[in-house]
Amino acid sequence: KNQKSTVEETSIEPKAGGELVISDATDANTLDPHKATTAASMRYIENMYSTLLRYKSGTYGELEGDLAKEYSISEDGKVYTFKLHEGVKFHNGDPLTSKDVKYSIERIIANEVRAPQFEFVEKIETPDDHTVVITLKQPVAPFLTFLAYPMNAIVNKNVVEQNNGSLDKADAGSGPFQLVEWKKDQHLILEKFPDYFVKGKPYLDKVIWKPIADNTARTTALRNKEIDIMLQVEPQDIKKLENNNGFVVKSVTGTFWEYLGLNTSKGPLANKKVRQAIAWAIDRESLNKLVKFGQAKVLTGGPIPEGHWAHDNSNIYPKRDLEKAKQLMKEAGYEKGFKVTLKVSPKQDQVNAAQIIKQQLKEIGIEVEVLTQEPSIFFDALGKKDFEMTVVGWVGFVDPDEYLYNIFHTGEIWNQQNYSNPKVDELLEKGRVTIDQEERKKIYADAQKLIAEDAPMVFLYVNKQTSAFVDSVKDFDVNPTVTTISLRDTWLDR
Amino acid sequence: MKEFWYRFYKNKLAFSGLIIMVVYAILALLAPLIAPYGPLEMHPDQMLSAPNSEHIFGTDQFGRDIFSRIIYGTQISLKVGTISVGISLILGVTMGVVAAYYGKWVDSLVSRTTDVLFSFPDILLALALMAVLGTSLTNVMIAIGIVYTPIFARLTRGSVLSIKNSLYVEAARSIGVSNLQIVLRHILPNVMAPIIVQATLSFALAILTEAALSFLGLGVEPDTPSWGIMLNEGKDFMETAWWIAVFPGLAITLAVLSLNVMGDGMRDALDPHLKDEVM
Amino acid sequence: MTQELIKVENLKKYFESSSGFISKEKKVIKAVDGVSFQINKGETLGIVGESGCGKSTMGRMLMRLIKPTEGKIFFEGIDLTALKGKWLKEQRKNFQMVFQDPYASLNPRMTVYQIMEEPMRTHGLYIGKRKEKIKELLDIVGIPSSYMDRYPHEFSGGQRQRIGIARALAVEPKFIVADEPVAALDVSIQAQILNLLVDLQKEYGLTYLFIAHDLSVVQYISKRVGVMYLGQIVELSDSDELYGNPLHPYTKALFSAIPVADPFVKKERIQLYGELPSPLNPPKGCKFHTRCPLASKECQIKEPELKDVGNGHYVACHAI
Amino acid sequence: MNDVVLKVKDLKCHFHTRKGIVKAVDGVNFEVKKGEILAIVGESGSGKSVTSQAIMRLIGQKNNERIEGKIFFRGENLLEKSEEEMRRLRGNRISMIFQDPMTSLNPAYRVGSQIAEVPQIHEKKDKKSSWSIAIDMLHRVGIPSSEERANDYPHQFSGGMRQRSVIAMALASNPDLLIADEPTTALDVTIQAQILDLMNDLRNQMGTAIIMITHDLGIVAELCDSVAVMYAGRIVEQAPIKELFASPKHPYTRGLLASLPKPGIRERLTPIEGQPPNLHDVPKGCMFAPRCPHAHEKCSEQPMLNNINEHHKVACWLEEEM
Amino acid sequence: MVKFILKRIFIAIPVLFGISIIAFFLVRLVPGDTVTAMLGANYNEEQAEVLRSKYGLDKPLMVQYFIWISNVLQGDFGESTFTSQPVISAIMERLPVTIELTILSLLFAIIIAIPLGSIAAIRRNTLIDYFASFFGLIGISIPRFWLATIMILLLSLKMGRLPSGGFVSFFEDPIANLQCMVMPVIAMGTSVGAVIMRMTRSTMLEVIGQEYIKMARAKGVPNSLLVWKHALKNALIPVVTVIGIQAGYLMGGTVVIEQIFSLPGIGLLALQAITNRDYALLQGTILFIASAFVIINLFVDIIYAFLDPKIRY
Ligand SMILES: Nc1ncnc2c1ncn2[C@@H]1O[C@H](COP(=O)(O)OP(=O)(O)OP(=O)(O)O)[C@@H](O)[C@H]1O
Ligand SMILES: Nc1ncnc2c1ncn2[C@@H]1O[C@H](COP(=O)(O)OP(=O)(O)OP(=O)(O)O)[C@@H](O)[C@H]1O
Ligand SMILES: [Mg+2]
Ligand SMILES: [Mg+2]
Ligand code: NI
Repeated sequence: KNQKSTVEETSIEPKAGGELVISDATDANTLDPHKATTAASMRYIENMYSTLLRYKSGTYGELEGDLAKEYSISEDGKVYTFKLHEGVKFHNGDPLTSKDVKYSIERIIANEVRAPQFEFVEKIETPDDHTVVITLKQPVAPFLTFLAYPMNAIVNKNVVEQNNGSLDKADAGSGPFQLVEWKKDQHLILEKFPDYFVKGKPYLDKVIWKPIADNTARTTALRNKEIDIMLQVEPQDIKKLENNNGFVVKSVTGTFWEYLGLNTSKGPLANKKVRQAIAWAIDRESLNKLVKFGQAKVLTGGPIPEGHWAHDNSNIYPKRDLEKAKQLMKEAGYEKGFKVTLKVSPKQDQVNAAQIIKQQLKEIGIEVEVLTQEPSIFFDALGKKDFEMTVVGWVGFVDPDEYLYNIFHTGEIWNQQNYSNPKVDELLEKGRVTIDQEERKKIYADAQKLIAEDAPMVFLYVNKQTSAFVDSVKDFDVNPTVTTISLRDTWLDR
Repeated sequence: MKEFWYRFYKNKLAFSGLIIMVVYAILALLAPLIAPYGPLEMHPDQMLSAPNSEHIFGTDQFGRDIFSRIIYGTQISLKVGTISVGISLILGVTMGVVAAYYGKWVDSLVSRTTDVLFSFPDILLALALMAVLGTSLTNVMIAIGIVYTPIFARLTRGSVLSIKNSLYVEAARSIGVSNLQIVLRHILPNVMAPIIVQATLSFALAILTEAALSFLGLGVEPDTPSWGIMLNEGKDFMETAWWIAVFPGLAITLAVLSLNVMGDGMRDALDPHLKDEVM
Repeated sequence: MTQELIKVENLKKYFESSSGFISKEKKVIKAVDGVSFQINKGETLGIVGESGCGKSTMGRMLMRLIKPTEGKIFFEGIDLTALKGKWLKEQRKNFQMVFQDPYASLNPRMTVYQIMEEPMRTHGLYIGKRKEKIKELLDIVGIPSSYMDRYPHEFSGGQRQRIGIARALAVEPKFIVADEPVAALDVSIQAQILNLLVDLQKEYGLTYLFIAHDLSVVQYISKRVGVMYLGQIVELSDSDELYGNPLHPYTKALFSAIPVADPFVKKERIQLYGELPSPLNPPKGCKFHTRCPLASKECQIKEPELKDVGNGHYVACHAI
Repeated sequence: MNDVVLKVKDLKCHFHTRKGIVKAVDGVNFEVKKGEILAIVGESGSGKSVTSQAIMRLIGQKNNERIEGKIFFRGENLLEKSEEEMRRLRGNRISMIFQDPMTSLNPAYRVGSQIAEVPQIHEKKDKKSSWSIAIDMLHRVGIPSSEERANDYPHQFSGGMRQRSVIAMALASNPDLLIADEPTTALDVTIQAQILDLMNDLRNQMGTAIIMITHDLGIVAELCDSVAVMYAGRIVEQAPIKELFASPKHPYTRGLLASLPKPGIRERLTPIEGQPPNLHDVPKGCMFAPRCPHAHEKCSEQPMLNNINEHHKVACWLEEEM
Repeated sequence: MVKFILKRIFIAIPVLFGISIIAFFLVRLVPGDTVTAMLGANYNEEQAEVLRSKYGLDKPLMVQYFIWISNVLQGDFGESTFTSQPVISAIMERLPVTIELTILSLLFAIIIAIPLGSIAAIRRNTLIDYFASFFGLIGISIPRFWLATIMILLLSLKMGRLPSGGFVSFFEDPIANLQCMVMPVIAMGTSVGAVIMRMTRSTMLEVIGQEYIKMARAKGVPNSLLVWKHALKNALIPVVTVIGIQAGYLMGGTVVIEQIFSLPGIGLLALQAITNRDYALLQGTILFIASAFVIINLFVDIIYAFLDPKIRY
């Protein structure tokens, strides 16, 4: 079915016009690209703003120019030169120039939220209105990826100033759609920006975003055709929607992977053998089946999923092996098992996984007590490393560095498991400054192997990224990175 | 008292409510004997199977037997009901008696405090308390207990105020009976009727509140077979696997219903106006 | 010869109604406003008056159920108003009350035995032989002692009133305040209770303060009778003297208003106009002047004193 | 002037309760003439109120209430009338006053409008003229400054004023028959006297027939023309007032009169011993027999209410034998 | 009357004060603080300190409370730490939705409950009485969120008549507005209606047993007038109190219902504020909801006074 609709999409000429209603589970907190942290905010922002580069539709991790017509990188990987498209206009009619690019990057750094991505920027120069030269202190391998990140958007300085520095509810963008109205928790209305610099795009006249939190309500809304696109389809609803005529359900392996985190600081879990025993004792297939209805992709090695260039296909834990697990427990001196607590936030899938893990670990003598905690308390506890086990997830996004560095490098803030392996540290540091992709691929493959063997986390699976839509929606790309910028190319066959 | 039981017994609806609650209590006590499976026992190969001879209420997402979980859930719900109502009963009745009996500023203080607590909608207050206390069965019971305290305080205060000036209390005072004795022997036994009725109703509310808290993810530990949690888990399967939500839903509704008819029946049985009427 | 048991001096009770929450003006109900009398041992003093004139309030003050605002109550020479706590409890044995409403004055959740035992337990009396004593008391008031384990609602009004009397007798009091004890009863039962009270008085030398609004009952049972109006005693005298020769215009009107159960007697009725004034703001001067057929200027200004007109007949009226 | 307004024949009112049938009224006969005041006396629970409410057909609607017999009001049997016909009579030709003035007025409406409702309903008068009738009625029952007081709510009235308002309501349509069920029991003697005078005037001026229900023999003696003594759902004696007081025949009537304290006499009262019967299980035969000092074998049979002279009837075997 | 209202207002003041104390300290007792929640990925002590002093969170609690309450008294509820929006405007934005939902649910409940309760009382032990009792019991026994989900499946999905959720302002499109209110209103109103119905039934039963109703019947008042004029007004007096209490509960109940039906109201805001540890917003919403309850009940008392002349005069 999916194939069929893809074939159709390519064979017909796009039609302009129409109004599209799209629904996400939650609403954004802010429209300010440089402050936003949630995916919901990102989806609004990426349709309102342009970035220097962008992800290529239908790929995972490949980039193409957006505002940048072309770009070059110096030999040493420290100087980036971007040529901008000419005649680009902001929604208020102001021209977009290299000054705005410089201003935006400086604003990102000032706003702190994503400052670390630009911490090695030495200077930004604007030799003319359409040229930007960024000089780094040292090579940063994922730098282009960072620039393509939808929330590292180019904003209009004037608008920022008009709004006293806050873009929470304002539109300072130059993207395909412009803001009409945002009523929090009700709707966000975007309309076509007629002066969008890519001629002929977007096709849609209007896009309406509606947050619907309740799952039943959301699928019902789609099936009643109150909405055209539903993002983030839950695994259990996939079958249900596929069985309906007139809808397309499209899935790709995403970047959101879930794991069983093991705090390596203290107790039995500090023992590598115990952690490995746990890794062997977990039945990922069964978890996938029960929790995700078989819709997720089981992780038997490192966390970077199939389809990503940095995926490592060494099967370290190919199948559950209780014998091995028990053996390892015995070697570690915990033949009789022990008790641990497992903290989890009220996210239903993770709560479910925790319950099953509890049952699975019982078989090697580990008694797990599951504690659900209200999200902010939970994340607070994780940050303070105040947990023994946890089931939680991580959005890897695009570059392998984003996948691994912050969570596995010694001492990094998100290294909640308190994991430390000098060899891994070395590899991760190296991967950061290596520009050549082939070389990086090897580095990250090694790192993933080491990490999987050390098992500070038991990688469970990568979730699919699934959207469902009415079949008259064409050229809507379901991207692993959860972006929806393809709305720029989407059209309605009505 | 005999009269009361007789009239209660005659009220078929209320009496069947009592019977149902007794059955629930038996189920709770004998759960391990009655339930065919363990409440946590998973059968991955039988996930989401519809009611059949092996699993008469079907299974849930993990292949756990719904019937068994409901039976074990009875333990939880009755425990939540009993203990949280117990807490509010003890706190509320004490507050009410003290306020009404001592009057003056004590009364003002207690009354205003109950007014304040009363002003917070039950779910919201329970939610905030759960956030403070952290999720666990004990905390659910404490939170619900606190939330329903003001009702009992008000009710008790009102009843005590009306009885405080009754002639028989005056008679006891004229004899020289001490305040404590008056409260214990004369006032409490005579205000218990409306309080007991309220207790059955609050019991029902407590079950519902636990369910709502679990629905919002702030209830008991996640694999506890609480009716509320089961309901919440089943909510998303309402269409594909209705049995997951429907059976615990029915269990809740039936329990709440029974408690309510019991409460109503008790009220009627205690009401002297209805004494001589035909049934 | 006759010994004084109770002496009341200038007794007052003002109730403050606290409705003046914002405006600080407090409303005062002068329920009892300066009453003095004494009762001799073994005697019955009857009190009559219209509803709301303060009869019950006075009775409750004598019982020390409420604290007088002013004035003194002497019981066998002891000032009850000065007593507190243990001392008061000790004295409570000596005076008891029988209430108007036999339906409301017995705790519906206690058996007759429990009701009767409570005063004994409170005062630590008859330890070990309470049951016999209760039987004896029930016998005296004419309730079969086999009914000891029944609840009040299983008895008729007259029987309940007997239980109430038995309870009062349980501590062997010297003085009983009977607040309209027969008002809720049928005529045929009323006579039974009145007989019982009279018998008890004879047998135990009890002293009664008998409150009622049925004048013939008061006349029958009391040696002396006081007539109350708006918190004050307006006339107080030997009962036969009072009934034969009422002096106060209010007493006269009151007596003339009572229907006599004899169709052959036709009597002149003194019509009283207007309603009983509210005790919240009673009239100045003589409180009766608003309804009095004899009212003069003086009555509006000056409050009359209760003065002896001979034969122990006291009247508070300027016209006498 | 001798026309009969109300004639009650063999009236029975039974209540079916769980404990059995309560024969609250069990075969009652009497009649009231124009301008006559008939007293019905009797102890609490003897069926006085049930009788009066049966005449008004205020009971008999529920399925546990059974009314039998005949009630002729100006020749028409009320028990055969439809509810709507009955409604048009109530408050119009037959009025009733209840015992408790504190609860007989609707607390939520002005006194005046509650009285004005009567002409509004029965004579289809408009609001304004009804209101002036109400004021007039209040004035006639002796409420001072009735124009203003008509605007008051019941709780602003004293007990006596409330009872007078209830009477005003009952009289607003000049009824042929007024049933007063213990209209003064809750009132003070001085107020009671005013009310009794009011009723006496009414009878004298309008010729209204009145049934006065009471247990106060004083009221009976002072106000009424004839009297019916009820005991446990039956009339045991009926006579003109003077005759009854002069020569009571039934032992119960005698007992009643004897148990009243007499002015100036301090001798021991002679009460009727025992308690009134429990209507759930009434004794067979004469109801009064268990308390009767003269009871003998014959009393196990029910005595009939027989005339001993033209006006005096009594239901007792003793009289039968004489 | 004026005196009565003033008195009620005077009583409300300490209650509101108590509410503010509980709203404030309860929020502060909740573990995890706004700054950690805000910084999220970028948490570090220094920044946290900066933010804490920016929001005055480094001061002692009592001081914070007094600053907050004195600002509140001047109409300044502070700013949401998450959206930097003034709390008062966030609340005002959402208020219409919650108010509409509450009022419609209440109206729905009252329109069903009062006639049904009255008729059930008059026709005691008849089919309609049994039906009413059944409705009353089911209504209070069914969890709201369960009813809501079932309704979405039945009314919206299977019948396709009603939108499954979302909100359209009444001023934009009245019909669409009412359509999207139908299910939430039923979900909220049913239990409230059940409670009001039961109350109406029992007070009505009590009232029709009163002497003055008998008196009115003896006066020849027709049955319809007897019920709807003489009895109902008196029966309504206690019912009004219950309605007040229920109105308050309804505002709280919106937490669940707004979530399910994606209605942008106060309840949803409160829930988000709890998750985000958005102190100012949470304090604001809690204070607001609880005060609304107090104010509603103040109005109820005034209505009460209108119904009950004993209070009015
Ligand atoms: N606790 C109280 N608070 C305020 N006022 C009171 C209180 N008790 C009695 N009163 C008032 O005091 C006055 C006298 O009341 P009391 O009960 O003594 O009258 P009474 O003569 O016994 O009347 P009745 O014949 O009706 O029993 C009344 O106006 C009454 O309203
Ligand atoms: N609806 C009813 N159901 C059952 N029994 C009733 C009902 N109404 C009255 N009775 C009984 O009928 C008997 C007569 O009652 P009724 O009210 O006529 O007495 P009464 O003579 O008016 O007494 P009182 O002087 O106390 O008013 C009583 O025993 C009463 O309990
Ligand atoms: Mg009194
Ligand atoms: Mg009666
Ligand atoms: Ni019955």
